[in-house]
Amino acid sequence: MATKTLEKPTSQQQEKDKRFKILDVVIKKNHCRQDALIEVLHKAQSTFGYLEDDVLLYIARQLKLPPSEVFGVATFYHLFSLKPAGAHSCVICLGTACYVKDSPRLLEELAVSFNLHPGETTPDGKVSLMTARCIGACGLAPAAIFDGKVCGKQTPESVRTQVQNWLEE
Amino acid sequence: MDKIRFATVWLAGCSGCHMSFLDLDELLFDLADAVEVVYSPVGSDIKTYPENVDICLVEGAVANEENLELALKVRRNTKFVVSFGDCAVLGNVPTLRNVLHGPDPVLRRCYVELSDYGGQIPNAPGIVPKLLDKVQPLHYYIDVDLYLPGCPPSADRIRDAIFPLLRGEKPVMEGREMLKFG
Amino acid sequence: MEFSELQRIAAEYQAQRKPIRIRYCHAAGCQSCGSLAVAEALQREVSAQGLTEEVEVCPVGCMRLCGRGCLVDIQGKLYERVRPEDAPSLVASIKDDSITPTAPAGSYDHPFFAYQLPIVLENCGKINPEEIDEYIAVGGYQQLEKVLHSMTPQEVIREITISGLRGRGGAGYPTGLKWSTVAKMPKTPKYVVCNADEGDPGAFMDRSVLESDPHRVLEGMAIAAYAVGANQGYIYVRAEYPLAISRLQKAIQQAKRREILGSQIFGSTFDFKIDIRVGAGAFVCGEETALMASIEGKRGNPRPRPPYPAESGLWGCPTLINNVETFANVVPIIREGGEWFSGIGTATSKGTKVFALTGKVKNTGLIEVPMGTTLHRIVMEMGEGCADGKKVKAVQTGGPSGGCVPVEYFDTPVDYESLKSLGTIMGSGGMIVVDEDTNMVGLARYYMEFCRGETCGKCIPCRTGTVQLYQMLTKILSGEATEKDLESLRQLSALVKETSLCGLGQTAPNPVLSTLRFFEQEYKQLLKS
Amino acid sequence: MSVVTLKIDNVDVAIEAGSTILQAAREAGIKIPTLCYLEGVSPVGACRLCLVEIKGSDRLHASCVTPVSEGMEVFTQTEKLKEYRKMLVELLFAEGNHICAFCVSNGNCELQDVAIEVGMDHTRFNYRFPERDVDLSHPLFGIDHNRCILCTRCVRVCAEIEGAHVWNVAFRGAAAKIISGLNQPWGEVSSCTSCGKCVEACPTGSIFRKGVTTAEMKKHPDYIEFLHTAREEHQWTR
Repeated sequence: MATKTLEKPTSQQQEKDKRFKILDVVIKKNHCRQDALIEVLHKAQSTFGYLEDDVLLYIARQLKLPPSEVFGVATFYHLFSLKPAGAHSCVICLGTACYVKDSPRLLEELAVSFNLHPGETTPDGKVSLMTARCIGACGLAPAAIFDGKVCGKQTPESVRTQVQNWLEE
Repeated sequence: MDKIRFATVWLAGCSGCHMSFLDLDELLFDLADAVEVVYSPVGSDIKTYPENVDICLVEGAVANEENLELALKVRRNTKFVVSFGDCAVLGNVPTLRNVLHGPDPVLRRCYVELSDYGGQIPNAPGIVPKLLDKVQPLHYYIDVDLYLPGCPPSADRIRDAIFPLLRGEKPVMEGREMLKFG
Repeated sequence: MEFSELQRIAAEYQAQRKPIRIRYCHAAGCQSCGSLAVAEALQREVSAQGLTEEVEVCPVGCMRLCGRGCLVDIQGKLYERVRPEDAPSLVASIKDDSITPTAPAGSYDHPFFAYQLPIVLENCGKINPEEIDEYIAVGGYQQLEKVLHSMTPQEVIREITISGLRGRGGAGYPTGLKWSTVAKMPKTPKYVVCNADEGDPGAFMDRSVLESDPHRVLEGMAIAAYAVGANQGYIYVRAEYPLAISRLQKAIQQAKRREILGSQIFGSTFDFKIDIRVGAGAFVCGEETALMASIEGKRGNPRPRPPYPAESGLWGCPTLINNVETFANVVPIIREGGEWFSGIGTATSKGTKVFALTGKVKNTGLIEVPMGTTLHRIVMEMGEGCADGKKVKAVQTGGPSGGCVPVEYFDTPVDYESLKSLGTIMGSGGMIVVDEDTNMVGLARYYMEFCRGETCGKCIPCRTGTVQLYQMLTKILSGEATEKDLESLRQLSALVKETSLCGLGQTAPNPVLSTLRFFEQEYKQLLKS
Repeated sequence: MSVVTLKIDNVDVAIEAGSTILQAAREAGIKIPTLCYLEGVSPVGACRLCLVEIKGSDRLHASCVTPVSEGMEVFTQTEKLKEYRKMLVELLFAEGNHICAFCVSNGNCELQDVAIEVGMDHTRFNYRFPERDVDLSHPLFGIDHNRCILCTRCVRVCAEIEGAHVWNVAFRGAAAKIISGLNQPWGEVSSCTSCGKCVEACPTGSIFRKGVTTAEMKKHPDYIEFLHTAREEHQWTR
């Protein structure tokens, strides 16, 4: 278990880090309401890329919530990550329509070709692989999301090519 | 009438259950009257598990290939198998190694990391049985006819479980006296 | 805002329209097939061919045949799989009949469309979802206006009750009864919540409705709020639907600007505000008590019911929770009357149901059919069976909470009760067709893997049972299992079903029980002899 | 105050309206097993051991959260319920690493007691052998996650009675875990008052007082009830 610093971020640090200000805007917009925790975490995730301890602690202070509660909520939801993500993201949909159209084979391909498994990032930090429960693009199964763009009717080859291109960037 | 062919087996356990069995003290005479001990680390010199055993108490979890082989043989050759003590019933202490992910880290920890100098993992073929990937309770591998928990089961509990068996009755396994683990 | 104002907006909007319209789908499915590039090419071509005066290229919502995107409609002619390079011939064909467009022509006479009865989807694929005036131009918000000025809340509830509408989220609870329960609660404030956390894998009806006709959901919610006496609404949308979220945001903003949401709506005393809450990736949040916990910013743990949300929901206040499709049914019911609605469908299931037809079926997409339509018609006629000549084996309804219906039972009319008697559920409307190649034990394990990953972990049977069930299914699939394991599978399934705290756990074993019921042979074949 | 009458296992019981079936059963001396229930903190209905059958309902109901109603007929010991309870306890044993033999709470453990009560002699399910840690960073207490059954009694007692909010559940499903603070070592959580209520509330040997060894840890969950009642009734002696 890693030791964690509990000092309140100093005003200097916050000035340096404009991102906390972005967070403040959302917090203020929600009038520091505790039920806005998930909204604030969404903002934090998109602003910082992932949820570091100091960010969670900052949110806990601003919303006047116990840190244990903030951590509990942040780890309940799949979309919040406590680890930094890769420069590119590849999400393979594992919804039922995709499943019956062989989406597990897409994952196998990435595991075999790049030793990349769901939830992992390549060692060079370039590509993160994730899975989705269903992205609602069932008509185009099997589907994947490359850097936020939904792409339908994928094959092991098409997915491999996409990841290969990113790795060679 | 032929005597009941009775056996006890010691797999991956501390032998505490067998010690508790010996705590039957003078009842051992009654037992001896009723049964013929055909295999037991504490009651017989026979080295191979015989055929046509009526009742067998199996102490310990299944941790290595030798344990597994013996357990399977016990099942084949025995009418009524008793899972004897927490290690056989639950896995208990021997299963602590399971969280280390497989036998290699366990052996390394044991024989190399904790050795004072020149540690090495024993590997003589045919002498040191291979560890199974995971330690499992007895019923993971074979069907069990009666579970007798306890670490160890007290002599009284052993008495209340096996003497009905000798009379051909199923013991009543209920309540704190008969069922408490640990 | 008054009624005359609505009419003026509608008239002005109509007057601005050009006589010839090229409609292209810009819902998520077609967008991912590049519909935006197609639209650009079409627009370019319209200018190049000098038709800007009379032809306009209109973005519209879902055109339903999602598997053949991009879909484009030119004056009632449907084109499939349109690519940007098809634009010149498509535009040219408007003026010159002799030109055959390069894109494949589709047909609205095809059974896929012909058997549909669009009530919920009546505007989908017809109007631009990002433009409130288009919604108003097709009569939008008139029902809200009517309700506020000429109906009492009780009358609204009566109309909904007469219609026989049942919850479209899956369980089929009578909507009128739910509304009247909330309306009768003395405690205030009250809340109206729209459950748009469409989590069933293989279902995308709600997403399509939100992306194609968001205002209809807002109007339905506002009518509901008036009926039950709520002034605040929440739409809980899953974060996986970014396009639906942005369209809802836009719709709410536009409605506020038009003073259709806010204070004293249509000059009445009724105030209503809607906020969006975005989920963060948790299937269990589709369960109403978990959803409410999530709206309150907490872990999405379900809690025991009673008390039901109608009595004690958000922040302990009476809360009406309905699903997207349920709210989308409100406007036509108010417009045409409850009697009209109850004339559609079967004795116990009224109206239509939207299904997402996917999997190993030739025509994938969104369909809306009257309740009581047979599975045969849906899968074999509208969907035309499997694409590659394979035999259809079964259809899975209700997602991870549902079960499969084998092809022998395809003459079953689809309604709440018939599906239940077959051991599955209506669910939210996902229909996944599987063919003869699909291993049903593997499918059951797929769903168990899903539930194992989605259980919140609060109650023992669901948290630990789903893991054990998954392991048992894996053992069976690996060929290591015996008859005894099959028995354990049944026992544990019964335990998880009967003892779990919430709907997720209570229905998690359904795919196992259902495949065991209809495809036991497939399990038996995998057993060790 | 109105009173309702109901039948529990064919015994007539009269109790204040608004009470739960569990309260009614306890008042009538009928024992229903529980694990997550703790008098003095809010019920969560999570362990499902207290499920009962109610005549006229095809569902099972958690008695700790189901209010009594007039004329209700409750059955607490049907064959089905007994079998389900046994399976639930077996599932718990298979889930964690419960090794009674050297547990501080051996002999004073509610999980062990419940196992005896439901007649569990082994578990039919495969053991999961999860890798879990032990946190001994607190100067007075320790938490061994191997023995945790996620009943959340510690979470609730810390939040609702002590008001310190040290504990919560993090992650979800099979990965769910009790955490302190920001998933920090317990000893570093500044809001912990070292009051020890979580120690008393914990039904197993998961949270314990340092310095105790096998079978030495005695727990007093009724202490929580006492604190709760004391506050309500201003009676500060037991």
